[in-house]
Amino acid sequence: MPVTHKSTPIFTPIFQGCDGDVLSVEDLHFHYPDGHIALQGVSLKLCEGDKVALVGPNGAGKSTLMLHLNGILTGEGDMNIAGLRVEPDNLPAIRAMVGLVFQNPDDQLFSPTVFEDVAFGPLHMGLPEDEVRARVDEALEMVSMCDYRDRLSHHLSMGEKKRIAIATVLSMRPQILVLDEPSAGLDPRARRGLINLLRSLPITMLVSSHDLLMVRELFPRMVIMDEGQIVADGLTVDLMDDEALLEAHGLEKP
Amino acid sequence: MPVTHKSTPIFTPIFQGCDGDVLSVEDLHFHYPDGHIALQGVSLKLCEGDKVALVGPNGAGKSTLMLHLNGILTGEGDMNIAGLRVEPDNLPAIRAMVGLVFQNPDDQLFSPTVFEDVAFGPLHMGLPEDEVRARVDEALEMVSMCDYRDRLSHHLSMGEKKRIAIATVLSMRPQILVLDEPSAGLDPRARRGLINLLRSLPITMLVSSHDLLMVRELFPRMVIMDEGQIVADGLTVDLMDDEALLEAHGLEKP
Amino acid sequence: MHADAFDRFHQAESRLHNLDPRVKVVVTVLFILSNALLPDGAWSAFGLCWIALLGANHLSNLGIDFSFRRSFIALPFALAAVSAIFSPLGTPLAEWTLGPLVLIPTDYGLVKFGSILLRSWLSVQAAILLVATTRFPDMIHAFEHLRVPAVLTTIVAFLYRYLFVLTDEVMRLLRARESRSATVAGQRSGRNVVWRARVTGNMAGQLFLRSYERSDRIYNAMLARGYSGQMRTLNPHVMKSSDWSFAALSIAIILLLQLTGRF
Amino acid sequence: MLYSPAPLHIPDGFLSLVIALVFWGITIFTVGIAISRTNKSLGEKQVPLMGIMAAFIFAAQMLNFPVAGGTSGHFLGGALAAMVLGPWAGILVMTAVIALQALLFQDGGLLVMGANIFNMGLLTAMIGFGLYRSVLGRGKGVRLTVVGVAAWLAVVASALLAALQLWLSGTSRLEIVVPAMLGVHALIGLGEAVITVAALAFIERTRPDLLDKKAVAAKGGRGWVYAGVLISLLAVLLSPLASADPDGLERVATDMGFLQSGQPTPYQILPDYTVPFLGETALSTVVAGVVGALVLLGLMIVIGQTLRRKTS
Ligand SMILES: Nc1ncnc2c1ncn2[C@@H]1O[C@H](COP(=O)(O)OP(=O)(O)OP(=O)(O)O)[C@@H](O)[C@H]1O
Ligand SMILES: Nc1ncnc2c1ncn2[C@@H]1O[C@H](COP(=O)(O)OP(=O)(O)OP(=O)(O)O)[C@@H](O)[C@H]1O
Ligand SMILES: [Mg+2]
Ligand SMILES: [Mg+2]
Repeated sequence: MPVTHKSTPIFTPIFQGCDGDVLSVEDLHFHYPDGHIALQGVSLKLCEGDKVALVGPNGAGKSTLMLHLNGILTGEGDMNIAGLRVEPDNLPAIRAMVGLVFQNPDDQLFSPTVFEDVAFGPLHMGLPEDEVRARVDEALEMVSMCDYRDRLSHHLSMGEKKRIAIATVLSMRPQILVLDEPSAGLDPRARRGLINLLRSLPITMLVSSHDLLMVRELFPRMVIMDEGQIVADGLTVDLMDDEALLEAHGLEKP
Repeated sequence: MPVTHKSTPIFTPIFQGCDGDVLSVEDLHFHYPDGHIALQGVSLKLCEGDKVALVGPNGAGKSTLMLHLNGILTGEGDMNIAGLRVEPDNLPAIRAMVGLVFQNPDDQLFSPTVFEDVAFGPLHMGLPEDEVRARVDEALEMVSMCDYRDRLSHHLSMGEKKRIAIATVLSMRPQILVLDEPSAGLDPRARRGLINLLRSLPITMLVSSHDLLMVRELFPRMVIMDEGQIVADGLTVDLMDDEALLEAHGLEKP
Repeated sequence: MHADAFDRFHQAESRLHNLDPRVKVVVTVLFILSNALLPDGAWSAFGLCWIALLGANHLSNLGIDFSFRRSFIALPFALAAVSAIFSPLGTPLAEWTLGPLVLIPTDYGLVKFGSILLRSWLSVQAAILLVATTRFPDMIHAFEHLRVPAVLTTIVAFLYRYLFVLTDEVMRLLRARESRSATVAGQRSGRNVVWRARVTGNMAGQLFLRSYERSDRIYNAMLARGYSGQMRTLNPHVMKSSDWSFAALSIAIILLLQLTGRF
Repeated sequence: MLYSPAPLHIPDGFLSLVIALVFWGITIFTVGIAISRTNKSLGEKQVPLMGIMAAFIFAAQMLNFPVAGGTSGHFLGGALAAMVLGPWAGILVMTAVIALQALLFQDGGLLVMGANIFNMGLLTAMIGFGLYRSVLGRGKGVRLTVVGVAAWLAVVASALLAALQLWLSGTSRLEIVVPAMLGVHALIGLGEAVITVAALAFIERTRPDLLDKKAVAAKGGRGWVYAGVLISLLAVLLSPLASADPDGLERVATDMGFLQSGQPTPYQILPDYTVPFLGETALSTVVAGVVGALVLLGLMIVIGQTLRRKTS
């Protein structure tokens, strides 16, 4: 049964099965330097193995929330990742646990070759070379792109770039994968491949998307954001049926 | 009844209602300077008032074909726009007739203000100042963005940018509107607005898209491209039913 | 980054906002030139300059201390002028020994230093006011009217437009790098400086290629709308009589300032 | 905000009028040539290409990398722009960037913009492209080393020239400003060097067509090599002279008439109560400035001629 909020900033999570052992955000507020209020009291809990979709209209604050999850932005409120408070001292450790993949894979891939890009995280963590190589191979294996190890990222297709972008964070062995609109700009074939990939990854996941068809197919739980607040959090099947709710937040039943 | 081709480069148009009085492309071949063959024998006819969707997987050659329609790229083959052959002497006239809107509105909107951008086309057609101003107002009216005349382009949202991008070619009073993936990157609300806009424009249209839901809703006729060839051309309702065909070309029934 | 962070224009309804941008540009440049022409130690003239600026601030409806509050941008550069205090000319005022250096501040040097700072501070304020009351595209039009080669003004117009697009890209690149800059317990992280600089170089190369390819697409978009090598623009500005009188008044004031400074 | 370039942008008020005007003169002249040259070589495509490239340089200046103790290295980009776009386009691109920085951010003054463009656009183009052009077709190791050295030198030479301008304007004491500017920029230059090398290597790997020997040679003739090497040598010779023996440089400048020491108003062109441009000291300073400008103009014309012969 979905819980919907109109404007009460305090949110009662409905998934009480766990107490947010992987991620818990408590009453998070944030405004951008120019004064724009992007988050006003967001609370969210994720449990081990959860696969959660984050949906909402443009400007709802989805990307802003995601940037908080590994401390790139810091608002007011309480955040814990796998028991670690998100605060400056813990950031390097937290960044190893939260794998953040940006919407545009071009932002994620800044090295000339695929190998160098996937190796960036492990290298920066100071791992020894053998370990780095092993991690790169493992990550590329997971996204089925082993053959692309020495290719130039610049020349890959959009779908390939997305996969590599995911590999660049998998190589850090994150606890949680946070993906910002992974299916944007993909053609149906590449999109299908991505869906299969996400299904196969055995990892906690928070994914923002405008692609409600993918959400319905892949994510049992769905969180709706609008105007910097979480307005609904529940089972995807339930929320998708509530056309009035979807309509009210700029969404359309697929 | 859709006609599908496997690898015969010669294509028999099924829409015999007209003989391509607005646009006709005959056996068009093109390869990029690096040798990559992008078009291999494309034939297409458009009639006055046609609204046609161009679909196909990434790399099929949709954008390449569109760039030919107003002579930015020039391959081998015969092309006529409203009776004018596409050749260097006719280019200025043809560019006034074919309004090409690129996928990324940031590429299309290159002037600092909305007014300057919408005025760019008419100005380069050499129209007098009053006429230019009248055209700008008319075009902005058509996309319902009159209030945005003096705004700075970089302050617009994605959906607003798309509308202005369409206005930049409407101000040239084109005979045909050619849009490359207009709905990419829009949230559902903005996408809905775009669909309504496209429906309201009384003009011949060729639109490439990965958004088959929009195609089904808006375009009676659909052309499928793959690997530089047109592999099917027919009524959208018919082609959408042919799951095997869609599947074979990286598409998915919506 | 949000585009607004770069926009220095402040929306308001005022005499100064409505003035023809040409007048604003010319008067600002003349004001800065006049500052440079004022002799060292012309304190009363500098004071009057500031009063003139306050008047302009008042006309802008942005608050009388608007340009003052924002005027400390050039301050760090003042360090470069500190050494002027120890000019070899003039009467020594003291003598400080600092290691191998013997520093002798002189009265001439102090006057020089003070004048440099004041000139710079006044000039910066004038520029701030210009930018705050003139939208950048209008400023570009002003330069077009003032016969700056069209190629240059168009390049600057493109630069202004894509500034926002590309700085956004850079911000996202930096964020992506930051979010993967992790450590694990017990490991020295971040490798060495050269590696980090090289990664940054890769980012620059990446950005270059994307920009280069974007310029191709923009060129295509221009071609599609009839561009044939000649940029055409409509110049929306017409000088009104109020613009002329403002210009005349300002030039008179600037001449007056010069006279005060010299006699 | 991230936008915080190295302190090379001189604000208004810090340069004397003569220096400011002399450098405006040289800059206008050179930019004029650059406009006609790029117009010919790039044709109608030059406007969008250079506009975007200017935006690229501006954005790339926001790229930073952690060095140590909370400080970070930055990128100026003049040398890289000249290497990949060619010297003339590089100059135009840097001109647009500097103009925008002055007009929008008050970063650098309007009256001194000529000097700023000269320091950060012209000088970096000469050194960057000149040295790069001299090793075209050599092995990768040699090439990239020279690219790094050129990028470092470009930054250091800009700083040196800015210091000299400040000194000639009477704003700073030579023995203080030169070591200070050189010290800071010798460090900044290291970051610049590594970034430029990496960026160039990146471009070479991904789009070799943009940087192959023919493409680069077409952008500027061998004249640039001479100019680049000459300026580099000058910078290398002048830096130690200026920092270790400032009195020596001062003497040279006095002998050449740049400075009139011992007189009460040595650095002003408009001494109190004299008619502009007729005072004795003013006249000599102006003459010195004009002579310097003529020498540089001559150099530029020679370069231009060489270029024209090469390309035709
Ligand atoms: N750097 C910034 N400075 C100021 N405001 C910003 C900035 N970035 C985003 N915003 C604003 O914050 C709000 C939330 O933006 P955010 O990007 O989080 O939305 P979103 O839900 O991810 O939207 P989308 O679906 O378009 O990606 C928006 O109103 C946006 O305009
Ligand atoms: N400038 C270029 N140089 C070389 N090859 C190119 C160039 N532009 C496109 N191609 C290639 O030509 C083919 C057709 O590209 P095109 O952009 O027309 O595809 P598309 O159907 O528009 O795909 P998408 O759905 O991704 O936009 C692709 O294989 C692409 O890699
Ligand atoms: Mg987002
Ligand atoms: Mg395309």
